[in-house]
Amino acid sequence: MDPVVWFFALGLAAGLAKSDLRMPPAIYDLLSMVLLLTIGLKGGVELARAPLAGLIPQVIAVLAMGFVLPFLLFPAARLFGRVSRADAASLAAHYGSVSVATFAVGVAFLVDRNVAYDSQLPLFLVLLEVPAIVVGILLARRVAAAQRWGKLLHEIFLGKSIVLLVGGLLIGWLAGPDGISSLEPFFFDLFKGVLALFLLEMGLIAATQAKALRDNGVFLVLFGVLVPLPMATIGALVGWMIGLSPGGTTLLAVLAGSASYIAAPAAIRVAVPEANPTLSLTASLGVTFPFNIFFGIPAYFKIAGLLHGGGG
Amino acid sequence: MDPVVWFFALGLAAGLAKSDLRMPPAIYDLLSMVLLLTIGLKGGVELARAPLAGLIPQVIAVLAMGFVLPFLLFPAARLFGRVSRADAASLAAHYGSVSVATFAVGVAFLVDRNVAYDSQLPLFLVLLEVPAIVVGILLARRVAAAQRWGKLLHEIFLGKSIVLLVGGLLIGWLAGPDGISSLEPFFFDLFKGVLALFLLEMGLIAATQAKALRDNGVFLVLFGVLVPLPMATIGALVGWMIGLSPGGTTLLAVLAGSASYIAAPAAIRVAVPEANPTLSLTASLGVTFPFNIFFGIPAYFKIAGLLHGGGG
Amino acid sequence: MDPVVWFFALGLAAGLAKSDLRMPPAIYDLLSMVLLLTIGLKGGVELARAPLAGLIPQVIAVLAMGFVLPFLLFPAARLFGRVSRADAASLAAHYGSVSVATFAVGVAFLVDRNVAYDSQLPLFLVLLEVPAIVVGILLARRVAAAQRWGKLLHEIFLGKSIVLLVGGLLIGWLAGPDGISSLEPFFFDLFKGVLALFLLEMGLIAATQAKALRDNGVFLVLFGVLVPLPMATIGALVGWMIGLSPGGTTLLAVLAGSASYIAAPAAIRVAVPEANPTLSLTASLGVTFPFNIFFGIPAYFKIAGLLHGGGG
Amino acid sequence: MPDDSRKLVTIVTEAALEHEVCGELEDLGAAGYTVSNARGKGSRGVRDAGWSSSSNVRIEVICGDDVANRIEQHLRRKYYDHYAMIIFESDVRVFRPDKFF
Amino acid sequence: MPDDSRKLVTIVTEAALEHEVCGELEDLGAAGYTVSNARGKGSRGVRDAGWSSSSNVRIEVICGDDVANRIEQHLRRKYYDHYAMIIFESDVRVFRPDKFF
Amino acid sequence: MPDDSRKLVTIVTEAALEHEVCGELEDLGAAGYTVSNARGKGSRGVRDAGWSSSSNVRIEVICGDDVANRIEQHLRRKYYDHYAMIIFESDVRVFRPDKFF
Ligand SMILES: Nc1ncnc2c1ncn2[C@@H]1O[C@H](COP(=O)(O)O)[C@@H](O)[C@H]1O
Ligand SMILES: Nc1ncnc2c1ncn2[C@@H]1O[C@H](COP(=O)(O)O)[C@@H](O)[C@H]1O
Ligand SMILES: Nc1ncnc2c1ncn2[C@@H]1O[C@H](COP(=O)(O)O)[C@@H](O)[C@H]1O
Ligand code: NA
Ligand code: NA
Ligand code: NA
Repeated sequence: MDPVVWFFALGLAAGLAKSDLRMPPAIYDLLSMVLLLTIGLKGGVELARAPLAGLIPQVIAVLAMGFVLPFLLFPAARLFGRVSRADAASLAAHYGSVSVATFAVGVAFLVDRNVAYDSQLPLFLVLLEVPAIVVGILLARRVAAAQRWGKLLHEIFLGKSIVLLVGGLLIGWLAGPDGISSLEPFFFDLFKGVLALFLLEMGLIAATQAKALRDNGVFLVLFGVLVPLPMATIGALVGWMIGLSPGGTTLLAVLAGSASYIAAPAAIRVAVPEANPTLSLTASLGVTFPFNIFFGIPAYFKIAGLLHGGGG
Repeated sequence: MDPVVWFFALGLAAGLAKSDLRMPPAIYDLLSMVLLLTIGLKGGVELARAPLAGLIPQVIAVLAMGFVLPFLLFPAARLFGRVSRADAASLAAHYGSVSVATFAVGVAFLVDRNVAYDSQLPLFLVLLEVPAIVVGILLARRVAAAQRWGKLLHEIFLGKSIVLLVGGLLIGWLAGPDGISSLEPFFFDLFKGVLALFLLEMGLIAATQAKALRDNGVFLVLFGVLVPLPMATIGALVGWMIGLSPGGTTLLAVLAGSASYIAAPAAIRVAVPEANPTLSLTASLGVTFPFNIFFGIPAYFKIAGLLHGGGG
Repeated sequence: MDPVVWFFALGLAAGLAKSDLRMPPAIYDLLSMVLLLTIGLKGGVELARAPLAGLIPQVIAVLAMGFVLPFLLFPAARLFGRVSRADAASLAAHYGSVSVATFAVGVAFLVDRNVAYDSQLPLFLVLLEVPAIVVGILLARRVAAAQRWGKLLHEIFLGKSIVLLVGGLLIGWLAGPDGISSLEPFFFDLFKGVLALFLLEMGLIAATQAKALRDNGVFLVLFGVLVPLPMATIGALVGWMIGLSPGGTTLLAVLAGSASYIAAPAAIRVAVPEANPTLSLTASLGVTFPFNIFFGIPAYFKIAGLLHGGGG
Repeated sequence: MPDDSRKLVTIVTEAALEHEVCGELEDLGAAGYTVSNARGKGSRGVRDAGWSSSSNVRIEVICGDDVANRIEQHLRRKYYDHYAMIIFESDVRVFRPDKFF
Repeated sequence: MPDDSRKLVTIVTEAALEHEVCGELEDLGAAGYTVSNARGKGSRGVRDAGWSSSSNVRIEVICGDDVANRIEQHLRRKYYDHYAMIIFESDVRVFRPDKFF
Repeated sequence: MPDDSRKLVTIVTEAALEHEVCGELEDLGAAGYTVSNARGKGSRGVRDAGWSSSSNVRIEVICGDDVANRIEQHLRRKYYDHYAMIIFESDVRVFRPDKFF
């Protein structure tokens, strides 16, 4: 087990035991900014190193997956959990979108095992963040409130995470491997340490979801544990079909299997106010996130290995 | 002189000169979190490297020291300073407990001189934090208010510093030297820099104690300067008797000679409200802390050297 | 182009597009503290390495330049911009003083090109910060309000930036190259990364000046773009005359051509309240800062090269 | 002096709404507003500053009776059903009354 | 309309007491509370936010007269002697009165 | 009980003035004050906490009528023309009245 995930466990334990350990919001913001920039820069540098010919079809396939996934998730939540239309749409948006922290743990997992991954994965991370949110909003309100779409899309596309990811990608791509070398000590060498602190805070936050988990009972746990695997399998299949390496396939599976807990909650809160924000956040942060970093990622790595004809 | 202690001097000078230099509380929290985790991780990795057979008797000896020291400090404060029972108990709790920042400066001192220290020292740091606080509270109220002990012990044991130290120890121990290597750039390589910034803030805080120092006159200075040496000598003797190396003996002396300014003030404030919080904090932070980092640590290193038959 | 300046562009673009990206004030404080300490430490270490004989005449020349520049700037602003006496004095103070961030980008520029610079430059940075502010205040009020000078000078000299720069210089000088080595991973290796994040925030702040820029029209842009070059040329000439290396000459030109946006605004706000703070800040931060990091620094490097008989 | 008395309307709500609500306050005629970060507990549970999207802001507006009423009507209609929000109002005396409508 | 008037009780005290005091507020019948960070100066000297254990919090509770009285009695008895604390009370008008006891 | 009523004077102004204003409050007879960080918008435009020199502080003083008047006179005369500042006053009831002049 990668030691960074123990930091999540430490935060979770401290939170559940009602320790007074707390991370100031400013530090959370700093850590998440650095993580987003690091992922973007890393991807940009790689893109600069080996510019990609066949990128367009891959982009189309990934975007298509981003639009299709919520249509599978919505009826699942409706039938399976008997939640309201708004809540089902919210869950579809959260689970169709992606989690940057899970992606970062996935990257750390591959780096530890010296498994390379395709340079366009951070780009796919960006591409997958938005479509599910848009579909989720449509599912909730049937295109109503059209007057607010402009504002909403502005908020989603210019949200912090996309700006930093895309900005990092561009800067990494413009600067290239040489240009970026003086930034490496900060952004690349510290990556695991920054991720460790970030996961500590994620554990503390996840612990605050415990009460909601108790209240909303079995549904959330089941949804949060059962949904990732099929989603990730779809992601792995798409990755394999568009010709990603085993590492890249793993990461696309991680993206598909992960649930957003930053961009989606913020957008859905504004666009679908009647959805209960605790429901989706608890499932995403309190169940699926820990499930993925402890069990999901190794499993998706296995699946990718099987698809690529190895033993994982 | 290690350059990190000059950062303390810089902060102190800036504070006394009423500079507008200030460190945001969030940064103080970040720095102290990283220091605590680093000390814990370092200890855990070392424990994993050379698992210890004779740890149990050492633990017992250190715990015993932790319970005995406040019984020496309490009458000293009563007789010597003629302070109230509550204040004497508070001083006993502060000086019987330990200071993580002083320990960190001690570690930096040894590292600079290439002196190794036993891997269980961070564990002893944890062990010594609590007993004196408990004894101090007992000395103040004679077991009264028994109904609040549960809550109090919860607060002490699940306080931020113990959670992070123990968490770091466990993670370091679980991960071992190899697992931790990707965390080294963040937690180990930056250690001195983080400590430098932390000491800068400690200097700024110590400067705010100056007024209290002027008001409470000679007693605080004398207490803060005269108490550490005998305490540290006891610590060095215990370290020598339980078979620590010269480096480990030095650090146990540092622990015994240092005074808590985080865990003890918080706990005593709640449990012994009639104690004047300024008194103990000023002695601990405004007098003993600078005394130790400038003069104490080199002296304790000498004492450990003498005990181990060298010239220091 | 050095990738760090792209971070400024990213912040500017995000701010202008009204992204919700924001850096917490605590992080801004941390980054600027680290930058100031780094610049000071670097200079101090260099001073320790090669103690300077002829420093006194150089110091006098640089101080003289600091006192003279605002006397050139004040009439320029009066005639050229037809602004009030107070506003012209404020502009003279801002542009006569210096910008630490611009200096840091200049240092990064030279490091990238393996161009050495004289070790006393950080000292000159300190020396140039204050005189123009004092002259600016005098120009605004003709020595009135003499009773407040004591307080004012205290505020300027004990402002955060001077304390940290001078403190860093002293610590670096006391510790020397060997003593400082354990601080290098934090303060030196991370320098570019810290600068990148800082510039990201600078871009976000500069974007908030856009409205003021539109309102105050052409004057601010012209002033902010046209003033740096002649100022920097004077700086380069002084540097060349006092015998600085090409790198040092470049940095003295950068200092002369840069405009303060921390020390000067704070001091002028208190001492010359009738000056419009938006005017000077917008010119300094919204126009001159980006002009310098994108175009000014390379140009000043060329000028220094020409003076030193090379082709730049 | 009746003409220096105004209403102080205080709104405690989700941090995510700060931008939107402040824009609306201006549209409704407020001459200004003051915002600070807060945390708290209410009918919608604990809202703690640990994580910005789950914390609160505390918005204060000084204004005349009319604007106060308009603000309260608007916020109540638009946000009360689905968002954590409280509004309360008190009487204050201002200096330089011309600054506040 | 007398039924929409409530008391706003504001407590400024040591940050270390936040957790304890807020728990007690609920026990005493408050339907909610709002907390923000503060610094200040009073009879117990300067309390500055530079270091969390020496800074203040500012706690606001909106409640009826009874609860307000109970809160004030309790806090005064338990904390006034040994802790930095001030309490003050003012009259406010609330919207959605059913949310506040 | 008329003797437990005091004025609560609230000042919202530029963060750079905190130190100076708080010193003056004491000179003018205030027994204490409470400060918190704020941001906002007023006649002098947006003042946002993103950068400390452009953000606001919110200063509260509880005091008697006389001190309140003196504070308001002084601040108005010294700062109103050139600095972003608002002042407002309300009536509060305090506990332990001996703590406030
Ligand atoms: N009775 C109250 N007194 C003070 N603040 C309250 C009260 N009730 C709610 N709040 C604040 O208003 C926010 C939203 O309230 P609610 O919509 O009831 O969850 C809470 O998070 C608290 O910060
Ligand atoms: N007269 C006052 N006006 C406003 N705030 C005050 C006043 N007196 C005390 N405070 C606040 O209450 C805290 C505790 O007060 P004290 O118990 O008097 O030290 C202080 O740190 C201030 O933040
Ligand atoms: N009508 C208002 N209501 C609440 N706060 C205000 C109001 N007007 C101004 N302020 C606050 O006072 C600060 C200074 O106001 P001004 O001097 O008008 O720019 C602003 O930045 C706001 O934080
Ligand atoms: Na997903
Ligand atoms: Na001790
Ligand atoms: Na200049």
